[in-house]
Amino acid sequence: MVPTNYLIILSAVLFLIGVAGVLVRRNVLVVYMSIELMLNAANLAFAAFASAFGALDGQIAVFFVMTVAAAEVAVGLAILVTIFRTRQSVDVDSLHQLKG
Amino acid sequence: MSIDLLVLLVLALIAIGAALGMLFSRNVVYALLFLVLVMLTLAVLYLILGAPFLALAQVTVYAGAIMVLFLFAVMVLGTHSLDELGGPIGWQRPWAFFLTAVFLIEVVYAFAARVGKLGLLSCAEAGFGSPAAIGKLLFNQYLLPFEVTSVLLLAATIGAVVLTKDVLSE
Amino acid sequence: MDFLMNPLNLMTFFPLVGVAIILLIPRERKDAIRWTAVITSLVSFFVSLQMLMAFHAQNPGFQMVYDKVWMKTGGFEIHYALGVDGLSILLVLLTTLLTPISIFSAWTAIEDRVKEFAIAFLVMEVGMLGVFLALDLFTFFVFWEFSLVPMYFIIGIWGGPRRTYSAIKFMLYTMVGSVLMLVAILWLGLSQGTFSLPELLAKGSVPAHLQTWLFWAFALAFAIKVPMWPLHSWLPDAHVEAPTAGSVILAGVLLKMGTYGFLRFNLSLFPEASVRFAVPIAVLAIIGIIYGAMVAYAQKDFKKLVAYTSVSHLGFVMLGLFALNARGIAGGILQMINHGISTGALFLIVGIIYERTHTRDLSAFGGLWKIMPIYGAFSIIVALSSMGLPGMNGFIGEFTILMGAFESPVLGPAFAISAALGIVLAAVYILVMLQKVFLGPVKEKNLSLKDLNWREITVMAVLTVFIFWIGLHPAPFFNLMMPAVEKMAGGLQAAVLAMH
Amino acid sequence: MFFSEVTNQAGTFFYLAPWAVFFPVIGLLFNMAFGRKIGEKGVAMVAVAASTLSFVVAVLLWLSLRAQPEGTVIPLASWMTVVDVSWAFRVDTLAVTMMLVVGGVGSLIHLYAAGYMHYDVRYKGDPGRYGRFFVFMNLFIASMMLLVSGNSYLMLFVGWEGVGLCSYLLIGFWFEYDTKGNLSTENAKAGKKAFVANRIGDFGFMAAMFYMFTVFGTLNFDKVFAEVPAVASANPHALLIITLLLLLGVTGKSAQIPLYVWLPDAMAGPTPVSALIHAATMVTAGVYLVARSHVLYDAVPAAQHAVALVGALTALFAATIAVGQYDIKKVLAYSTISQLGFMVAAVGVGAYVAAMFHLIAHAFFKALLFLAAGSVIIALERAHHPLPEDGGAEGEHHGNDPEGFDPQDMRFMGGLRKVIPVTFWTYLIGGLALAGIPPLVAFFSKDEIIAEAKSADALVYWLLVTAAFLTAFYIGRQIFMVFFGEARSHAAEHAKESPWPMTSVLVTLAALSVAGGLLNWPRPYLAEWLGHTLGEVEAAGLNPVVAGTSATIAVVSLLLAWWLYGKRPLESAGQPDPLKRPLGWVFTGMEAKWWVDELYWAVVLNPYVALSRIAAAFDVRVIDETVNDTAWLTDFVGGKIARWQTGFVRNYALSVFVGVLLIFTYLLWR
Repeated sequence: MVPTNYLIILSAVLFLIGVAGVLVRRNVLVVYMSIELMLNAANLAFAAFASAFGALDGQIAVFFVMTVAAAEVAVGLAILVTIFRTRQSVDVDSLHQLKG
Repeated sequence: MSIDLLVLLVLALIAIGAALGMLFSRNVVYALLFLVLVMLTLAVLYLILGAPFLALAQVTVYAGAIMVLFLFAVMVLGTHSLDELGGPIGWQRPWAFFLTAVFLIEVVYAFAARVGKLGLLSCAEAGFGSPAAIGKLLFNQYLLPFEVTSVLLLAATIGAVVLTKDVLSE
Repeated sequence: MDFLMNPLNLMTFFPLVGVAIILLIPRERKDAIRWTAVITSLVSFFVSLQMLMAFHAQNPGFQMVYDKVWMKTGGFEIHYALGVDGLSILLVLLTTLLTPISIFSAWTAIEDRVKEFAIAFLVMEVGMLGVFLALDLFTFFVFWEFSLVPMYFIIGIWGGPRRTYSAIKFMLYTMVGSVLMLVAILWLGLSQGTFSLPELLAKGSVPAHLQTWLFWAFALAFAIKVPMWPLHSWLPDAHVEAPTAGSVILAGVLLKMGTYGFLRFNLSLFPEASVRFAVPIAVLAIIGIIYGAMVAYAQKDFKKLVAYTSVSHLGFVMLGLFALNARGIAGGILQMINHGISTGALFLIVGIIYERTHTRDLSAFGGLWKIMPIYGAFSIIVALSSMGLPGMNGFIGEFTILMGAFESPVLGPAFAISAALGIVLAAVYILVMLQKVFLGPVKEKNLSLKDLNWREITVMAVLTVFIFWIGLHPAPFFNLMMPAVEKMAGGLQAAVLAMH
Repeated sequence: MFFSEVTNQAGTFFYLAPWAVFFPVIGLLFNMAFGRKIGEKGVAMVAVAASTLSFVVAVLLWLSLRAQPEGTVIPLASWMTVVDVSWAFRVDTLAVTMMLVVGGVGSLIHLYAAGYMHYDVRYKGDPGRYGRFFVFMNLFIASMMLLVSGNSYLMLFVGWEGVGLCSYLLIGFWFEYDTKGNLSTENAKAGKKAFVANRIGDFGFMAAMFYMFTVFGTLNFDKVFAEVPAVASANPHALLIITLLLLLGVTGKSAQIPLYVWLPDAMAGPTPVSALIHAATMVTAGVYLVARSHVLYDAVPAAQHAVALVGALTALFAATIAVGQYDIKKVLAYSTISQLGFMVAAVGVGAYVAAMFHLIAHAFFKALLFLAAGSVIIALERAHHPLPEDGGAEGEHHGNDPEGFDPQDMRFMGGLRKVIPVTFWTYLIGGLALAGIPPLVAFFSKDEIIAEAKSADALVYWLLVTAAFLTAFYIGRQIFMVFFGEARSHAAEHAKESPWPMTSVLVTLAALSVAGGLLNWPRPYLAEWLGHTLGEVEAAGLNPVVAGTSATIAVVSLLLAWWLYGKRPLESAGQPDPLKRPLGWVFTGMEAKWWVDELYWAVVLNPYVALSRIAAAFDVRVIDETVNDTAWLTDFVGGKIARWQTGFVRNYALSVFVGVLLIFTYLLWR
């Protein structure tokens, strides 16, 4: 059998790769994908804990995360498409109005 | 080294490799494909972890539906490749990698050395994580969140349609 | 109905009725708006006269108290409480008198957004009256801040070229003080278990170490408002930029909120700290007197000159209050009224000539007495009252204050004598002002200036009546405040004796 | 006798005392309200009537006092309850003496001014200001009556400042001109100077009142005086301070060293003002104050000595300056200062009756001199540019007058005795009175002062004698320069005598100057009269040795003046003064008023102006700048911090990540 720690570490590694993606990539789609990757990494941890503790609630959580992720991706990509149409760029750095 | 561990390691390596591939590929489509690979690997892992329902959902929802959505988006936005090293905040890149690495080391250290054994994975009971078991839990204890989620999905659907109405009507 | 049966509530909130009516009047009908505002504030004035009738001068305590629980949280209650006593009644009357006068004086000066202007004034009257009447620390604070906002708009919208700068400066400067005061109010209220002023007074003195902190927290807020040297620099800017009516109210009433605060809170609640810090405060007051007079002398702008005289005059008020004896305090209160009347009138005088010539540069005038004899006569009366000529109001206040400071056990002759120098210097700047504006040869371009119209004469005549009334027969004014003042002075004297 | 009948029931007149103030107030209010409607004649009638009624009240009080010489106090209304002072009028012999002088001389001068101002407002081109003049004059009478009849120091102070105000308003009456009639702020500045100098004195007065109230617990005369013996033994130091502070007030109001500088400039006012306010009445208020406070001063010999010294020094100092002046009114102004010095010296040596005697005498002859001088000036003005009613065209100037003609400059006069005889004779009487020629009034009064000084203090005595010598000399110089010799300008040649309201007043005052000596000689009526209040009856006045000496001095001095100015009169306006050569720089000093004004400017005024400017700059550059800098600092720091807000989402994500990392690290290391 496998120690749960290993899966948690894997989850962390994937999550951090997702973080790195958000932090370093300029292409807005890739940023989005990185977010998905982070969600998946979290899911993996949930599933691992569910298995480790023999409780199904973790899996339920994963289920909800997936649903919400689906909704989020749908709306998020719609927003991206709209923004792209006005700005003609997929560069996140082209959006920097949010400053003091 | 048990066979399980070996499988896990292989899967883990594939997942990490694919994730890194996504991180570094300049082409969006490649990145997307790498992400699909990660998700499929995770689906396999779910199976190992005794969550067959999740594995299926992972394949259909993530690897299927969501990735298709991404593909549509790529179609609309095009596959521009940007100068990832430059940009107005190019200085952020090394810092981001460095900090991520630091965090990684801390996490690995934490879970490898500090937290202690969380126990072995066990899928002792038959039917653990089966659709029936999940369904029972979902429609009893988690009924309200479930319904709320459905409303959320409905709202997202409408939202997506409204937001892209101009695009579609062209 | 119970609420409105109390004259204090009725007087304080009646202006809001005017606001409601004005909101219904179309903005083009400017005269209707002006009349509504004047009449509403006059109603408040008459209600305040009714209050005066009902007031028992012999009673040193609070009268016509209206007290209802407002909020109840945790272990303490916040009340909505109003009441009047000898310390506040004159200031209330001053407020209800000056508000209609200043609205009246702005009749032709404000043509732009008359509706908003009238509303701002009426709302401000609510705030000012509330400040003088509040018997609960929280009620006080709410009204205190409440009166600030309309003034901000009055300066910021109807002001001169640098109005935005001045309005923001006024607002921020005052806020700095208010914030500290809020902290002090909370601290005081929580440590003593009540926010009610009568209860706090009945409870007796606050512990000494606490008094020091609270004293200075309150003092800072009030010192900014007074304004005491060196926290005065918002005043010239605010005055110069504010429209005439705004300046009148600012000098006439708003500054008194600061001195009243010292009287009502610092002296009443922290007598030991007041005794301990009377000397530093008095020193600042005297610096203010001399410094204000000197800086006023050097001004080239008519209105700025008048603004700096306020710094000087309010130094006298502060000196009187911190003489900590009955004469000093009584003189201080009377001088608040005097300053309201005289300096208010001086600002009207500046406004009248500004409206005609659109300049306030002293060198642009000269010999106006020849061209505008009625204006000149009123101006000279007001100016002389401001420099404390006997027979007029300023002298009564200043003399009583100096007398109080002279015999005060905490201050003494040195303070009174140095402050009396301020009277000499007052003569210097007032006479220079008179010379530059009213005497000397007439400038060519001023030859066609018109003398006062009936509205201006009315306003000036009302103020002049008070100038002479207080100057020749101040007894009624003193009688109103004396019992309360003596009670307070008794407490302070006890503190003085305990300290020495 | 009618008088005795009135006197027998005279007690009933005391209640009229407040009306001495009320009548002029009514007059001024009436003229303020209706002055434009009733015309010049109406205004003058109202004002003269008001002033005369006030005088009548004083006369009635005098009659009443003859029956009840101890006097009384008439309370009117409450006033400063906080210091226990109310409006109350004091009727005693001292007050009523002053009231008689003020009312009498005041009424005469009102009458004179009714004629004088008719011309003056026309020469100055603003006939509408006629009414204003009489409003101020009535206000002055009211204030002065208040001053002398007040029953407390505080009430006295009201009048004290009130007359100062009138002085200010009347000096600056022609505020748009200078004394020569050119557009300028000079007159206004002279008024300001007077008021400020008075204020400095008033500062002393106020401080004295504070001290007095603290020591005595009251400001009412009777109570203060009753306490003096007790205080004198318990706290002599306090008494000294109070009296010296009062002396500061005296130096301001009565134009003594060091505050005398305002009085010469005060001659910018119309001549009746100079006569009434700046010679006869207001400036004597200081003398009155000391006389009124005699109980205090008697208790403090040191203060008395200081008063006497100040007075004597002023008497001499001002007399030297008077010798070097050319302006007819300036000479009289310095003469006034000098004579006030005599009076102050007199009260200083305790010769209150002599001081009051000289005060009255001075009111007569100095008013006379000023009014006559005014008559001279008007006469020259009328000849210089005649009014239409004198047969001249509007604004016409005579080209025949020398360059820089000034109707007040004695160098442009000469020979006037022929063209304006009434003025000349009255002037001569006034001048001789001033010089102390027997039997004119000042001979008696001045001799009393000098005699008392001789017995009190040698230094004061010699100063006063020297001053008396100079007095006779400068008035002789003036008379010879103005009235003798030949006319040195066209105007002086064609001068016209003034109309009857003016000359009749001159004659009346001349008569008073001649007969005034009877007041205290041969019977010391005045001494007995004032003794009821001042509590002493001095030995009847005439010390033959002193009288002989001073009469001789006066005659010798006049002869010297004749030898210098009368024997060989000036021939043209430009000729230097004959004293200039023999005296050299001393005379230059006299001409330049010993540079005292310049000294004050350099030592006090310029530094104050500079200091004010520095304070104003300090206010803007330091105090306000500190506030603005605080605001700037907040803005600056905010700006710096705001740059962290780059607007880049990734950047914000990084900050979030850093935060997470820090928290995680903390948890790990805890």
